Amino acid sequence: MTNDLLAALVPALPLLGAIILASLRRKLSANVAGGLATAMIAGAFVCSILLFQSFDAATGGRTVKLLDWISIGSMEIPLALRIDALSLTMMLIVTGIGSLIHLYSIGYMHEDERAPTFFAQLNLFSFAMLMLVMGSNFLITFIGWEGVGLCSYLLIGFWYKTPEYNYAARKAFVMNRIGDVGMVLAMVLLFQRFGTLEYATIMNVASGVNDPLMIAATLFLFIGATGKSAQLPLFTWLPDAMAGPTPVSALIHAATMVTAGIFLTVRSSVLFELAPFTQDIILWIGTATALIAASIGLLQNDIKKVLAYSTVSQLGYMFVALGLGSYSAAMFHVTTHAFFKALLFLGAGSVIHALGGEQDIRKMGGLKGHIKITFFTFFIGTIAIAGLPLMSGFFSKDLIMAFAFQRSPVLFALLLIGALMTTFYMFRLLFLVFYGKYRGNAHPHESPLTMTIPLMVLAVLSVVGGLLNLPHLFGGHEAMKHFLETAAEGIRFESLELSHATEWILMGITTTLVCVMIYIAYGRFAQKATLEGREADMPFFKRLIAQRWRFDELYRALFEKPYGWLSTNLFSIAEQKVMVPIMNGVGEAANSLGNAVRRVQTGNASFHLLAMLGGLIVFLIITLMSN
Amino acid sequence: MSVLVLLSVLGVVLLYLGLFNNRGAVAGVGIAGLLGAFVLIASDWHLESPLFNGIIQFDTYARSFSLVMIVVAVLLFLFGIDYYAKVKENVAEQYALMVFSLTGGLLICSFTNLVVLFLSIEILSIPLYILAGGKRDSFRSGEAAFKYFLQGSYASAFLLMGLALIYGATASFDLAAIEAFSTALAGGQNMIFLLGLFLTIAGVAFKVAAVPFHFWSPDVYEGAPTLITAFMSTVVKTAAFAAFYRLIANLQLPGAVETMLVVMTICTLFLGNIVALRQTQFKRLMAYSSIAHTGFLLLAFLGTDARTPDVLFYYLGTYALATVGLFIVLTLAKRAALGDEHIRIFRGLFRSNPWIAVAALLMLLSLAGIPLTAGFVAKYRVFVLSLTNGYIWTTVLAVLMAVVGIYYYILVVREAFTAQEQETKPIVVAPLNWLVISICGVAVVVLGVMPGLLRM
Amino acid sequence: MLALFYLFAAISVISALIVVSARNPINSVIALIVCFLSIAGHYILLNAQFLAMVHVIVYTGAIMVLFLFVIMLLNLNKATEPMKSLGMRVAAITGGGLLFITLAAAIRHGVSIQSANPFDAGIGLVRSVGHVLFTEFLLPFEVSSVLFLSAIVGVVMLAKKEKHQPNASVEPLTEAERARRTA
Amino acid sequence: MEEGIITAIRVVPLDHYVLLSFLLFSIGAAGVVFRRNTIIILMCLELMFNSVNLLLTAFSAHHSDPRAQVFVFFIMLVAAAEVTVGLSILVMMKRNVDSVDVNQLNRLKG
Amino acid sequence: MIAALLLLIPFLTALVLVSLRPAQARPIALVSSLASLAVVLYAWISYSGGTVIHYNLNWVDAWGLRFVVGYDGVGLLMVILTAVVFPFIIGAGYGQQHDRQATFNGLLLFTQAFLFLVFLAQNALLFYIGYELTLIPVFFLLLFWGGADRRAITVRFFIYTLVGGLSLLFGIVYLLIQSGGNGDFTALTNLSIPASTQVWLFWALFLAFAIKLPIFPFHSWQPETYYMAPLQGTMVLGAVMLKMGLYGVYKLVFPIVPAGVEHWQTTVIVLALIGAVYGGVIAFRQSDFKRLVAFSSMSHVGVLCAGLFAWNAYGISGSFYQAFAHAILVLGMLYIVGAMQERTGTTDMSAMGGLKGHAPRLAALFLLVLVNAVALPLTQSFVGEWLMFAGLWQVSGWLTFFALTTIVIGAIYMLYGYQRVMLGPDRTNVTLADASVRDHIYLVPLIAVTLILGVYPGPILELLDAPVQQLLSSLSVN
Repeated sequence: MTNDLLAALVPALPLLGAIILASLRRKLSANVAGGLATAMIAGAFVCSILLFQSFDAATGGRTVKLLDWISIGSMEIPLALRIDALSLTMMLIVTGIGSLIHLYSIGYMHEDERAPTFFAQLNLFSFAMLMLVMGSNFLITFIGWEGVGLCSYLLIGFWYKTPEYNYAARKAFVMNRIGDVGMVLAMVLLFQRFGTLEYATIMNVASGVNDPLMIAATLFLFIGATGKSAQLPLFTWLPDAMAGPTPVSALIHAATMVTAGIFLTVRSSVLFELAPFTQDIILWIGTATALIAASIGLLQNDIKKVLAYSTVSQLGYMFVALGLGSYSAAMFHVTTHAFFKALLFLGAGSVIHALGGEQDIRKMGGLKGHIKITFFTFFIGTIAIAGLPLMSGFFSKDLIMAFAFQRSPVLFALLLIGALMTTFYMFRLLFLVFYGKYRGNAHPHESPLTMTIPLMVLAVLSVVGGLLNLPHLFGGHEAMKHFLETAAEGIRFESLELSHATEWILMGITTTLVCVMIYIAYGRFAQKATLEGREADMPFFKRLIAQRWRFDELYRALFEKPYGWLSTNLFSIAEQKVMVPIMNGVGEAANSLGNAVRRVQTGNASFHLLAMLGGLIVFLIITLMSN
Repeated sequence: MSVLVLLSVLGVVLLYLGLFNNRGAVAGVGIAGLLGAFVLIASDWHLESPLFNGIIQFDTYARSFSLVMIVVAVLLFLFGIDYYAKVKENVAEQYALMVFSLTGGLLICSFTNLVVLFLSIEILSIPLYILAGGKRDSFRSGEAAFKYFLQGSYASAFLLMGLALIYGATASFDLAAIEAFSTALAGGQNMIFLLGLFLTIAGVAFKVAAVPFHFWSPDVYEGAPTLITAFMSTVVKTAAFAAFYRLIANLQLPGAVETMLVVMTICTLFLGNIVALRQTQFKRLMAYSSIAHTGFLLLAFLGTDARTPDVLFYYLGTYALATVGLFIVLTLAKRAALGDEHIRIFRGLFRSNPWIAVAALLMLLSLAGIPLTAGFVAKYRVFVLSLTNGYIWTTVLAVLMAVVGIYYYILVVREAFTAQEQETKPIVVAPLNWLVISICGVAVVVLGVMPGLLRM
Repeated sequence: MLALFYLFAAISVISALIVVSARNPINSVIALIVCFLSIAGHYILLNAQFLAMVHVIVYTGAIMVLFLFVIMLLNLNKATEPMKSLGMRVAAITGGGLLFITLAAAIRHGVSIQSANPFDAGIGLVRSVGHVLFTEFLLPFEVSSVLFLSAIVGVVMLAKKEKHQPNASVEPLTEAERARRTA
Repeated sequence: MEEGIITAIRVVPLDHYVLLSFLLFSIGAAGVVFRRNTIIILMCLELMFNSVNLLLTAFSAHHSDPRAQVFVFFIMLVAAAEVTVGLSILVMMKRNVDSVDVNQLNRLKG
Repeated sequence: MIAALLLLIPFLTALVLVSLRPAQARPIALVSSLASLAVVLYAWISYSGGTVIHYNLNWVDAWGLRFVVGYDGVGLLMVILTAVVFPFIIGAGYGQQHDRQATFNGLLLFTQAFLFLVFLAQNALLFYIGYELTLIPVFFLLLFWGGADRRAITVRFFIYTLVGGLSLLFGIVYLLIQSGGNGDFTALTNLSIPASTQVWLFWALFLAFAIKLPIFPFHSWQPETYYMAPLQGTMVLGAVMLKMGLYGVYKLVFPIVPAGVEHWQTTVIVLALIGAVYGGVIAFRQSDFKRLVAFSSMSHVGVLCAGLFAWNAYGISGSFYQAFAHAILVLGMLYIVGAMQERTGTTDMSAMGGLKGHAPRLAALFLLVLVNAVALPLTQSFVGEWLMFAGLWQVSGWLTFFALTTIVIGAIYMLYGYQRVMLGPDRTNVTLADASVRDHIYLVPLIAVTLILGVYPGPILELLDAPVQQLLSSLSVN
């Protein structure tokens, strides 16, 4: 019972915080609001830890039913939470990293007059995200799914006075919605097939099913996932989403929300296992996303944009893992990525804070002396994501690559290229920001403690995160994998069957090449920054990459402009020139008919008599004819 | 038949009163006489047997229609007090002629002999030819009178030819004998009889203004003095329909004649409604609307059904009430607008005379057939009849035309309920007129809510 | 006897055509009188002597005189009438012709009507007609007085000389008329 | 004489009267439309009435039924009444527009 | 007693208002509507399932017109909807400048009375009478207080609606003849009409509702009318009038011409969805706030109708649930339109923008209304939409897909609209009052209803479940 209460408290606390903050947003100061919000999410974190401690993995998980929600006829969809290994993992990530980012935001946002609103929305986001991960059925997950979408919209457009930000916010929401179409389709399909949406029931029933419908269902789910997790072709919103305050980017667009797609896939892993076709699709889309996003990251000049493309790319890796059926590897990468990417974003935020809002890395440089903590933690984040040995990213990424190798060396090679590009652009970023000479004209200053403490905590986590799922190779026993397996009865997570030697060799190759990349980057950017010239001067291919493969332009030409055109013309032509005239036309036709018939009434008495006579004769003739 | 005597005498008395030029007394005596007639009819309620060697039969059917006509005539006479207030001459004559015409109306709905049919049609009509020209100095009035007379006589000639042929075929003027003949004939052919029926129906159809024998109606309605127009579209129409139905009710109509009736119905429905769309002169609009209503009434004729007389009775009664009220409103508005008859004269009526406007609204809605007014019930019952008799497509057309009908009525409503640009003085409404309008307005709603009140 | 019928028939048809076609109303009147007289002849042939008599008195004696009277009163005895448009005239003739053709076509197989009563030579006599008139048709006979009364009232009302000057232009013109005037 | 008339009724077929009557009726009906002079129009109407009278009389003789003749009698009454009314309307018209041309009556239309 | 109260309270109050024209018309009307609401809530509490018949009187028996009033679950829901909506509609008048308040509120209450009649009627003719009567007061609302070009648009609206109305009458008359003059729904339901007849009879009956809703090719009257109508008139039209269409389909079409429904089901769904997409796409670029709401309503209604014609338990219940949500949504959206109009003097969005800085509370309230519009989970709309999609899926996956595109389209135009009204650079040259106490009193309950019923839809779903199951089971028996 207490555990049920705890489980309910986890989403309830941030919700409560959101409500309180929203209603008192006028009266609270930024710091108080921040403190309250942080306390709420931290409370949720504590509850999660308590739940985690009392959780017995052997029981597999349980459902906490809060109340009946949609219950009509044979449809029973309760408002219920599910506590199992998977949701606990995600809860810990969301509340844990969430708490840190809330804390960080106190410092970051303290000058903004709408800070209380910001914290309310952040808390609301936490609530939605927790619903997403804790839902005991698809529909509850969907509550969170849409909820995080809304909060993402609000937070991206937090500075609402800039039209571009509003555009970015709308773009994010709409693209997510496109994914949601898939998600809803999947849900109605599954409901129709299984008569329920409870994860537990579906997973139990589904494991034996062999049904082509599952391919459709999983494809639809994956469409939902591409929207939320910014995969091809729906990834362009994520870089734009950097319009929001940096903590938002860290929490929503790096650590938590964007991993919802991965979470959903892992949640429905049983279904995906039934649909190898879908898995292949996921695999290749993941690979393509990872490479394309990484390539774009090479030439970006906005500190947050680089990180954003990096996020997209890393999400691609996670999907590759999902496509390979190694769900634990994906979750592991989700976790480590949450650590280091949150760290990087917060670090970037700290840099931006230090420079008074400057985001262009061409105007930075040489900051390592000014903001030491930031530099140090950022450095750790960078090597973590680059996958230098023993960092958290090293373990998680190599696990995925090993699985890839197991499938096909080509795939491994592709992923390796992606990893190298990651290394390159991250170190390019690091060097351009912190090394060399300062190219801007602000006065950099270190951030306050509320901001640096989260940085430090995350840095530690980025280093030791690998321990969570330490592979056998390093004497671990893949704790996370075994833990997660309890959440999905019926299937076994795919395990790595490569020999240790192969693993060592792969690691060696990777590490070596990464180091080479770091060297190249160092050479080009650390000593004397060779900045790219104007885009116009670049060779074609490079320019294409610098212009983000022109995806935005493509979508604008393909969808946005035609849609606007359609909207304008449906109204001005279809509606106003066709539909309304048809309606009026009927009336006018009747009127002109009336006008025509009216002519018969000439007013000439003789004619009237003649007409009467004529009418009579016509009647007579008809009669005679018919006789 | 004391009623006929009473009415004839009443007419003469009115003529005498006219000599003394006492207008108030004329109307008063007229109304008193009509009420007397009402009482006489009501007291003779159980008189069903044929009278005068079986050439008329004052049965329930005839009595019901007679009562409606008398009631409407009373309302019109009440209206007449104000209407004729400023007229210098011939007032008594006009009252008397209306009474004479009414006498014809009473006869016509009780005929059982074709001679009586013809005579009473003429008695009904001839006073109207004169009354239509009642405004002697008005060109339009004269034109209306002449056109009415000319076309009426023409139609009479056809009617006569028809009656003669029917007689030729059946050797009798007696309706019962003719009905027996038609039943015996059933299916067989008799061209003389067929032609006779044909021409007779054409002649009667002229009276009810069915297309293509409707040409007189818009012109006469427009040209005639408003009171007379009201009289024509209510009393005369009621009488003509009563006669029409009495004529064909028990006849075994040959297929060709039925076809003729259907075609006539369709044409009437169509033309009346469609042309009314383009009318902006209110009286003319009412004329076409009257043609349109003829179409709906004819629809009830198609096929024989025991309910038809009752439906006709209800329809005509409620139609008459609404029409009388509207013509009074028209007269008042027209007076305020210095003789204009365009529907825009109603503009601002709601602002200046809210109750009159609401009453007019109720009557217009009734004519349009909006629920809870009598007009709806009437139309509804007609549709039930025609669908019961299997005339689905004709009914579909009627339904469509009902929509068209609503359109032109609602245009008038719109005028009445749109505020005028500049403030207008309220239209002067004499108490009696107010009373009649109120009676009509309330009656169409009461009869719509409790349709059981008006039945044969 | 048949010859007599054809004679009367010819006279009536020809005079009827003259009525319709004569330019001068007086000629029409005269032709109509001839026509009526021939019809009276038919009545005699049909053994309806009373009717023939009444016919001559009423129509030729009263109605036609009234026509003549009005023609003289209104000074219409000149052939001033403009002809109608050609279309209208053609239409009128066609209409009349078609009416006749259809009516005649309807009885092209002859009228086969059984005589309702055994032949009685006396039906056209005043006695038998009067008997029917005052028994069976008493009501119409009485009621026709109402008809006459209204006709009388009407004539007095309409044809009486005005006490004051007519003022026909009080009525406002309709819009169509106004348009025509201005055009 | 009486004999002759009786033979006439026997000899002249009913068809002939019917056709003659139709012919006169049609001429009248056409004439009403044909002419513009109202007074002649009135005469044509009379012609139509008379054709009906003729028909009725023929039927009366055929059926040996005096009632039709009574009807003819009534028709004459009505015709007389109508003519007087018609002529007085005509007089009024002449006074108003100084013409007896039907085409002058064209204000009311549409 | 309940039925009598429901019919009489608004009707008599309206009569008093119209004839006596008291100065305090609005408070009186408000009290009257609240009294109706209280009665309805009592009815709801005391409702225990089944069809409750309150009166069963002969009116004109011979013609099948009988005064049978009562409700089943669905009817009760519609009654509740009407009762809930009207206090808001009347309340929205505060702040609107109208002359002749008494007449205005009287007409509103007349509408309410007639709407109650429609939803309570258990006799086809009685239903029809109510159905047509509702038009009359609305006609005058539009004619007296409408915007530009109101004379033409009002008449067009009136006639267009009546085309459907008379077609409905035709259908009802036809049915009555089949049933031997018994117009009660119970009797009509038991008719067995040949399938070939049902195929055309379906349109005779459905045309009225198709126009009232309106679905795609019959919608042309709607945008202009919504735009032109006075705010409260649009509320009446959008929040309750069109629900008569849904209810009519449920009551008159589904049980009586099932074979016809089967025959036309796909056609209707496709038309409805075309309308949904069409309206939604057009709404995107509308520069006028009120037109945007009009087209958005058209889009929502398209989905509603499609859900209804899914013709299964989820579809029908979802549609009715969504009907409720839509009513609340329309009220909210239109109130905000009114609030903006009151502040900026126009409904043109190009004159707005950047207002959030001046009116953050109003912006927040708008946003809360908006989440219902885009059917975010835990709002009322989501429950309805989910059920409808679940129902539609049983008919066809493709149709479900098209229906789902509206959630994207909806997001596009709603957020763009929100942006154009509220967001963007501050308008420095205008001063704007933030949401007043009145705005809060109005909008907060609406939002609360939305959220409460979004989280806890049970009570309403309970109402819908039994009658819908009964309808479907009776169909499967036949």
